[in-house]
Amino acid sequence: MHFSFLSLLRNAFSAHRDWPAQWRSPEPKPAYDAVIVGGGGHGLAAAYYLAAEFGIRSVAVVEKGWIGGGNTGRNTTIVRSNYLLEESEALYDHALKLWENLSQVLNYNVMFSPRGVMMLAHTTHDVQSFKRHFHANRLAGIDTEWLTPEEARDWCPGLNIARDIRYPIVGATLQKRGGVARHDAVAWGYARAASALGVDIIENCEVTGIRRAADGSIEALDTTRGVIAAKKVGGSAAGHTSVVMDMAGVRMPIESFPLQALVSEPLKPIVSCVVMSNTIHAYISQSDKGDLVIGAGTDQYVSYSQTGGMQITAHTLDAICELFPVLRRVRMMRNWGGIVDTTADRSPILGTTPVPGLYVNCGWGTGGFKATPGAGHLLAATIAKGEPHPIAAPFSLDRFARGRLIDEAAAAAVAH
Amino acid sequence: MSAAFRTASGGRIDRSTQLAFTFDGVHMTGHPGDTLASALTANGVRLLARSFKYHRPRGLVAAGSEEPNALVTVIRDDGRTTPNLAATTVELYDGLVAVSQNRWPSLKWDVGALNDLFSPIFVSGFYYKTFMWPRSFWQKVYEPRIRAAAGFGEAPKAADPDRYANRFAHCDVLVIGAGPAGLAAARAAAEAGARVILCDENPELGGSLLADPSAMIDGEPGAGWAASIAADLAARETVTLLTRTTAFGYYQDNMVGLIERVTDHLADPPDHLPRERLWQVRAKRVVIAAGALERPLVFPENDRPGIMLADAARTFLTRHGVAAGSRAVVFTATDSAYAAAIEAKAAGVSVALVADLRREASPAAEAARAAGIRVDLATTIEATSGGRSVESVRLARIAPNGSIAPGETIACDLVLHSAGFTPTVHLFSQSRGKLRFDADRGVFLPHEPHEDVVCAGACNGAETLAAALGEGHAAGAAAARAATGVEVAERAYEAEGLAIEIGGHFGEVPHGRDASRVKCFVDLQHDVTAKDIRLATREGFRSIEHVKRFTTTGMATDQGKSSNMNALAVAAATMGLDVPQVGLTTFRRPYTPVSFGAFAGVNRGDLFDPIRRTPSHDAATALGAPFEDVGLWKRAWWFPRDGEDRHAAVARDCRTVRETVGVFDASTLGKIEVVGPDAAEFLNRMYVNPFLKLGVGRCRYGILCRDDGYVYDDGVVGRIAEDRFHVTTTTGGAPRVLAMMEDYLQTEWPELDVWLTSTTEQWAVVAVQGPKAREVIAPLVAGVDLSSAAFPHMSVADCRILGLPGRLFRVSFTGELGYELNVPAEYGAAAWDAVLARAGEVGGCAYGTETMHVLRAEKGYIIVGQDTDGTLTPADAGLGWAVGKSKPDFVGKAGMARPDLTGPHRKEIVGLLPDDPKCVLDEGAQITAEANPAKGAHALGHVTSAYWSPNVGRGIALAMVEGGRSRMGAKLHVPMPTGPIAVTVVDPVFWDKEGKRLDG
Amino acid sequence: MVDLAPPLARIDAFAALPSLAHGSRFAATPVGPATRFVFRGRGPAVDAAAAAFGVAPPRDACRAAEAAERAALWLGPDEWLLLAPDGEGETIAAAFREIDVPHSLVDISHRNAALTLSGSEVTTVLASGCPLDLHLAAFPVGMCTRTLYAKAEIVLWRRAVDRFRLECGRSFAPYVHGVLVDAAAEFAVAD
Amino acid sequence: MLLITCPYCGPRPEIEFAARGEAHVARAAPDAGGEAVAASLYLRSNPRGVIAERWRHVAGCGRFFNALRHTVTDKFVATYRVGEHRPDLAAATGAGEGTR
Ligand SMILES: Cc1cc2nc3c(=O)[nH]c(=O)nc-3n(C[C@H](O)[C@H](O)[C@H](O)COP(=O)(O)OP(=O)(O)OC[C@H]3O[C@@H](n4cnc5c(N)ncnc54)[C@H](O)[C@@H]3O)c2cc1C
Ligand SMILES: NC(=O)c1ccc[n+]([C@@H]2O[C@H](COP(=O)([O-])OP(=O)(O)OC[C@H]3O[C@@H](n4cnc5c(N)ncnc54)[C@H](O)[C@@H]3O)[C@@H](O)[C@H]2O)c1
Ligand SMILES: Cc1cc2nc3c(=O)[nH]c(=O)nc-3n(C[C@H](O)[C@H](O)[C@H](O)COP(=O)(O)O)c2cc1C
Ligand SMILES: [Zn+2]
Repeated sequence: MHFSFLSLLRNAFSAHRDWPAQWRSPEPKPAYDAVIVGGGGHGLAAAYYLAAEFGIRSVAVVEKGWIGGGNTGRNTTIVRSNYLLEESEALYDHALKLWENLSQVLNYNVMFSPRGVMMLAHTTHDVQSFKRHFHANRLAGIDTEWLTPEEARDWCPGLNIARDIRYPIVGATLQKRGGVARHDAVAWGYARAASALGVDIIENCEVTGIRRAADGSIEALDTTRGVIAAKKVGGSAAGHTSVVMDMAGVRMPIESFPLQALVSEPLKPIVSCVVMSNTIHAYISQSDKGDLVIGAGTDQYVSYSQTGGMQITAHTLDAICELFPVLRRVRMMRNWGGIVDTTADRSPILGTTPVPGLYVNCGWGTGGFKATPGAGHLLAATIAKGEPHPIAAPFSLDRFARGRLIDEAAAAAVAH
Repeated sequence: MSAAFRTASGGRIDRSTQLAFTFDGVHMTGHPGDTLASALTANGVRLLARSFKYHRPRGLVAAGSEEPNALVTVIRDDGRTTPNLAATTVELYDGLVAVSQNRWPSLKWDVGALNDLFSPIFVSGFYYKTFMWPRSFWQKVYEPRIRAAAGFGEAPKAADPDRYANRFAHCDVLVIGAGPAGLAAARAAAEAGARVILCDENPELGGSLLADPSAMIDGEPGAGWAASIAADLAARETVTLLTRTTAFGYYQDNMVGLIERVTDHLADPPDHLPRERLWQVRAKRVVIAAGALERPLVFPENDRPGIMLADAARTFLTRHGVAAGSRAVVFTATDSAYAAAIEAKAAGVSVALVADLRREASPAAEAARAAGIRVDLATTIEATSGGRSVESVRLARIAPNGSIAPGETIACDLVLHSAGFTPTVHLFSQSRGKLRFDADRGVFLPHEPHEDVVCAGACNGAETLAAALGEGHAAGAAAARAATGVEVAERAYEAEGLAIEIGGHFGEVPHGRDASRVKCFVDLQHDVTAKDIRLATREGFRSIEHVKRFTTTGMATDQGKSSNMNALAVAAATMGLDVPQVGLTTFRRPYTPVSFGAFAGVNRGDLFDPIRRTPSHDAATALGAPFEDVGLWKRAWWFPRDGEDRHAAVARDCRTVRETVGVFDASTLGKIEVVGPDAAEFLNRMYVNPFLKLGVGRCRYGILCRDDGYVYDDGVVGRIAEDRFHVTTTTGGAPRVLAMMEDYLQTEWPELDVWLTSTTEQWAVVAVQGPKAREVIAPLVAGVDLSSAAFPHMSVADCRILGLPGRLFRVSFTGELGYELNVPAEYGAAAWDAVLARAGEVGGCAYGTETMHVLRAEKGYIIVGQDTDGTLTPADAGLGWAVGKSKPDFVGKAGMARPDLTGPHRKEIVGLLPDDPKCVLDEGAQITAEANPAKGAHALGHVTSAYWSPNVGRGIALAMVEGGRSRMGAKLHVPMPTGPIAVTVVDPVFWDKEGKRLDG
Repeated sequence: MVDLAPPLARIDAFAALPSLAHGSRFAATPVGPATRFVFRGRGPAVDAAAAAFGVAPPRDACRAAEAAERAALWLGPDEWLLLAPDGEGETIAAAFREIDVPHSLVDISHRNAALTLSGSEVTTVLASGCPLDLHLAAFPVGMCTRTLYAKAEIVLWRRAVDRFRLECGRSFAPYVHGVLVDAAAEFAVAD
Repeated sequence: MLLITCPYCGPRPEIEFAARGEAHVARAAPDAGGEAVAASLYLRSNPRGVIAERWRHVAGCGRFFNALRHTVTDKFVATYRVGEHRPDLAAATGAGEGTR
């Protein structure tokens, strides 16, 4: 059923009794042309684009829990594309362009809200690094502006721009096209659209083994819901990538860390855009519902526990209170963790693997929500064509051995 | 307003003292021992809030921290304004000012209530289906309105001036909750001599005993027993009692976060006390005795003010001396609510009837009948009426076959309801303990612990007081035994009092209304109804996690404390599944909300991060220098003289250094003393440079890579003796370089006889640079021949400086003749003054980091982290000469040999000269082959450093450029918003290319 | 050499800060100038150090040994902090020069600054920023260790039931002092 | 905040420690080539299970040491000094749990 105000109104008269399930929940078929492992935003998007754009309709997404229950459902939803390196600019701006029409394309309001992403500079080094972003982005046609502290405060009232604080704000970049989106809706919207095109979305189905044919290529998946044969498999399991890829004998340059986030109680509008500070480690935005959505840092050790230490939360909130001293009395309502898959250069891995027919999309670490439509699209293209999409090509698995790292963090100490 | 609903006697309030307060500007009074909720109730105020989505009028539901509706803002002043406080948790103090939230223009007349009219459209998740066209309207029209309507309280207008404290604590046994179970546990553990911490979120210890006049323990009234146990515990040195303290988070390895509200209950908080204190408790064992929470019944229109939990009404009555209404209907699914009915009647509230969902009369029902209360069995409520208060309910009779017959309408101003109790398993679940489903009672109970924790009392399923006490004692004794090895004797408590019923009814009650249209609220704060939950499952949201996120049930400030089990039951029933098949959503911290300020604690203002200052800091301040943050350090930036701006000051200083002499504080550079017979071998393996042959008294510029082959840090290394080196690092890099060296030493080469000691702070370092440097320092230094022959560039010597044991380097980061005087840091300020005075005599000056940057850039000296960025090899940085290629191994050797780390495409550091000599490039600006590159054109590199060079007399720059060194003389372009700037690639040395000036 | 009169001023990082004393409940007193060395070595070097220094570096983890105003604090299995009165540096260094087994001795007299913390509430104040259990049973008199106080690394040495010595890097002194002032504020008011 | 047993100092709070990644990863030989360098620098077992990892008691004795820890429960199974052999897991846990 098409979603619109009219259909909503029509259904109001029948007390909403007639809405169908947003996506089908079929039993797994014995075989598919392509199976995506992982029903996060990336995996669902990949399935959607395989069907919608590349004409591959025998597709399943297998998800060990409920779709969107991984990092897609637990991230701070910051979307931006003002990365530093050309490879990353191309990648994230590809995604950002898809975000801009996503609600209409999917016929699902994913509440993409380009309210601006502001990144604060506190030191001379920050200024140098942010100016580098500013110039690089301008060259790439990405809308990054440089703001004085006063302009930053005008754009986001409440920001503490006093000069005599420990780390005064000395400037900021702003990407107005950046913003936030409703994370759950992204997963659901892709699932609904993909399902409508014939993609099977199979929840509560954990991949437990990967079978390879005599020639080494992909043959089938062992799952908790039986064996599923697949001509091609796309691994898109985020934090669990090492575990899944290990089933195919592929060792990954990845470590999984807990990353925490928290929300405050709902408040009337107070933080008008996304504010990030890498120097003092905090990022904050306000959701449509009114709660402040705040990202913390990763814990220091590998973990699959989806929790983390209090010191991490405390460190984030002290930074938030420095940026917004009016928020000290505001309270944390819920705090959770996700498992982020990080690579050595903090850039994703998207492409082929040594196993024929096995493709991988991972390593998005603390910043892959913003890439969701783009990553899904590029993974779909790569699976469909059997070779990396040009935008994805630099993000190959073999870049580590060659030394062609795409190291945003080293280049600028900037994440997210 | 008079306190018309205050009972004549009873309660734990101090009736002799009146406290004045206002709510939405209306003046009222209450007593010590009141909460804002009880005081408002006493004054007959029942409309306290508006709901989130439909702005429906709302009153109190609960008496404790689980309250979903009654959120208020408490105002002391602009900075001390606290939004979203549950009125049930706000202790009354004289002069308290509270206001309602989320309403306009007033709580009574709220325009937002129009939303309720659109509620047939505004069902859960409706926003995913609409607001998509026209596209631009989402951002411009729809979203701003949604945002303005959403949210509850407003954040304060001014910064919060209050202090927040932190306390790390350790104990053998932490007991959470001080009801009968918790008190018995703490007592048992304390008797074993264990170090005990007992916390409770309430101002008084006793938990449910405080609201149960019928409780008798060992012959003593329950509240009195609680008081005497509390007194006994308080008298013990090994016990810490914390009231107003919520255990909010269970972290790994038995670390529990507590939040203590120290002053919020005081009318005039004294300055010396923090507002709140965060406790980080590491306990050997934890006993959770958090009790149970009453669950609301889910019936049509169950959200009107005056419809509240039976146990809450009891608490208001017995604890605060407040009758929540004058004519009550009690609606129950268990025996638990009968006590409320009987007590209310005894207090003079007329009780119209008890409607019991069950068919059979229980002894409790008989007792109520005996007390003269009408009891209707197999009866449900299927409608309520009223605006700002409930006015009537319509009963319906449930026939044995399940059919519903409408019954009479009963006027009332109070509906007390109870579905039964849910054990408070939040913290146990947070601790990652596994729950089990008790199918008989329909609740989840603590099962397999993950941490060293036990649960006792109602949170563990105990229903009677005796059971709670018994479990508490056993848990306390077991915890103490495990933590200390001491046995505690068994103890049998004689106890009677109110029992609660764990379990009861779950989900929507039977009623005769159209279930697809009538509003039976499950999550009151978020306006989530049973039909919303059914809609979610219909739309395919079958996981309870999906149901939660689609409907937002359980996502409000109460985190579904009283609603989650009902939501789960509705979802399970709709899908025809058993409750355990559907499962619970994850319990997350915090148990109740915790202020940001409490986490931040002392980490604010100047104490946000340590501020490290060098010994010359005060002197620089006196000279008017601004400071630059470098790592944790403050470094003098430039030294302005009479009214000079930055540019003028830097230009003058740059010239002075080259013409005469300048004095610079280099104390922040990291210093490591590397000592031992294998010191040279160690450095030889760490650095890319060879070190074995460095002579004693000589220095070398060293480059440190990581094993990936990229430049990590740099610095001068001086050989003090055969077995002793003085290593310097960058300011920001000091700690990580030392850590990295320790890593290799301890884990790769433990066989080496060498040790590392940080001496960064041992030495204050005064750099003296310029042609007159020798002249300046000569009279200050003894024990070293300063002649170039005896002490050439890159020399080091221990000597006496200003009469102190010092270490003199002849090094230069300016290209001029230069020395660095290391003196013991406690004399650093004096040494700085003395050297600066000497320099002043020959026309020298002090200079700061900005001048240092210009001078080094004139010489093409790079700054690691500015001109390099973690992606450059030594060769890229123009430092290939330094790499000891014949060394068998060094850190980074294998890494830098990878195919893509060599070759013509690498970025290399070069100099740039803008065609316009007056132009100073922007640091970070991109470099392109074409003047007007197309959008998305490839950048060849970027400007890493750019300054006005007063000595060269033009703008100069350093840059990372692809294949840079092969482009010498090439014209490139720096596209700027104002237009392209043409530049020429040049050698990065702009000044004294032959390096003659190093000799003075 | 220039004539150095008057002698150069010597500034102890804690002495330069306002004094902090709340009666018998809490006081923080600057230790003032002192001789400090980091001694590192293993096995025979440790025995030799005992002879050279006059106090045997403890082999037990987190323990200090003391004699005649000199103390050796265990900081790690091959690392000790040697403390002595101001002015004894040269003598000690000379004695260690006689040791012919590999070891390292580095003068850090000026690297650190120290406070004596005392009073009935001393552990309460320290617990505001120190994550260790300071209960006498867990942190007895004579125990010493490197640890944290808020965001500063410190060395903490218990000298008596209610007396500690705290050492930190000299540039951290104002920070440590500031956190102590904040934590002790509660005890500024008499009971 | 984890409680970590330093093999030298005993149980201490996590904030005194720095985690330093997987243990028992050999440095690549100087002429090992790109694949070996990448394996040594980047490839990690990242198990969902027991991991051998390196820690340093920075704000304590300063020592590096190794630990076995379960990455799902976050519970330490053992800590041991540099140079000591990785403890036998079956012996350490009483169960024969694999690393993955
Ligand atoms: C706290 C936090 C904050 C963040 N903030 C931001 C931010 O502001 N902006 C941003 O851009 N990014 C952010 N991120 C990162 C972002 O969330 C992720 O990069 C992104 O969501 C990854 O999407 P995904 O679809 O690849 O992974 P997921 O959503 O994690 O999906 C992977 C799915 O694979 C499933 N799976 C795993 N193993 C198996 C198996 N064996 N069989 C079947 N299924 C399996 C999982 O259950 C999961 O659902 C944040 C992450 C966290 C944790
Ligand atoms: N609501 C009730 O639980 C209730 C009502 C009537 C009678 N009773 C009787 O009391 C017995 C139960 O006694 P009990 O001791 O198990 O429960 P209790 O309710 O008497 O005490 C629990 C205490 O823990 C506190 N608490 C809960 N979570 C907390 C947290 N996170 N941090 C700090 N404090 C927290 C509560 O505020 C309460 O004071 C029952 O068996 C029954 O006989 C209980
Ligand atoms: C952007 C965003 C906003 C959220 N807002 C809320 C909220 O308002 N209330 C709430 O209880 N949880 C909120 N959550 C947290 C979720 O309830 C949940 O904790 C998170 O999805 C992780 O799942 P888990 O806690 O079930 O593991 C939010 C999460 C995200 C990512
Ligand atoms: Zn240790």
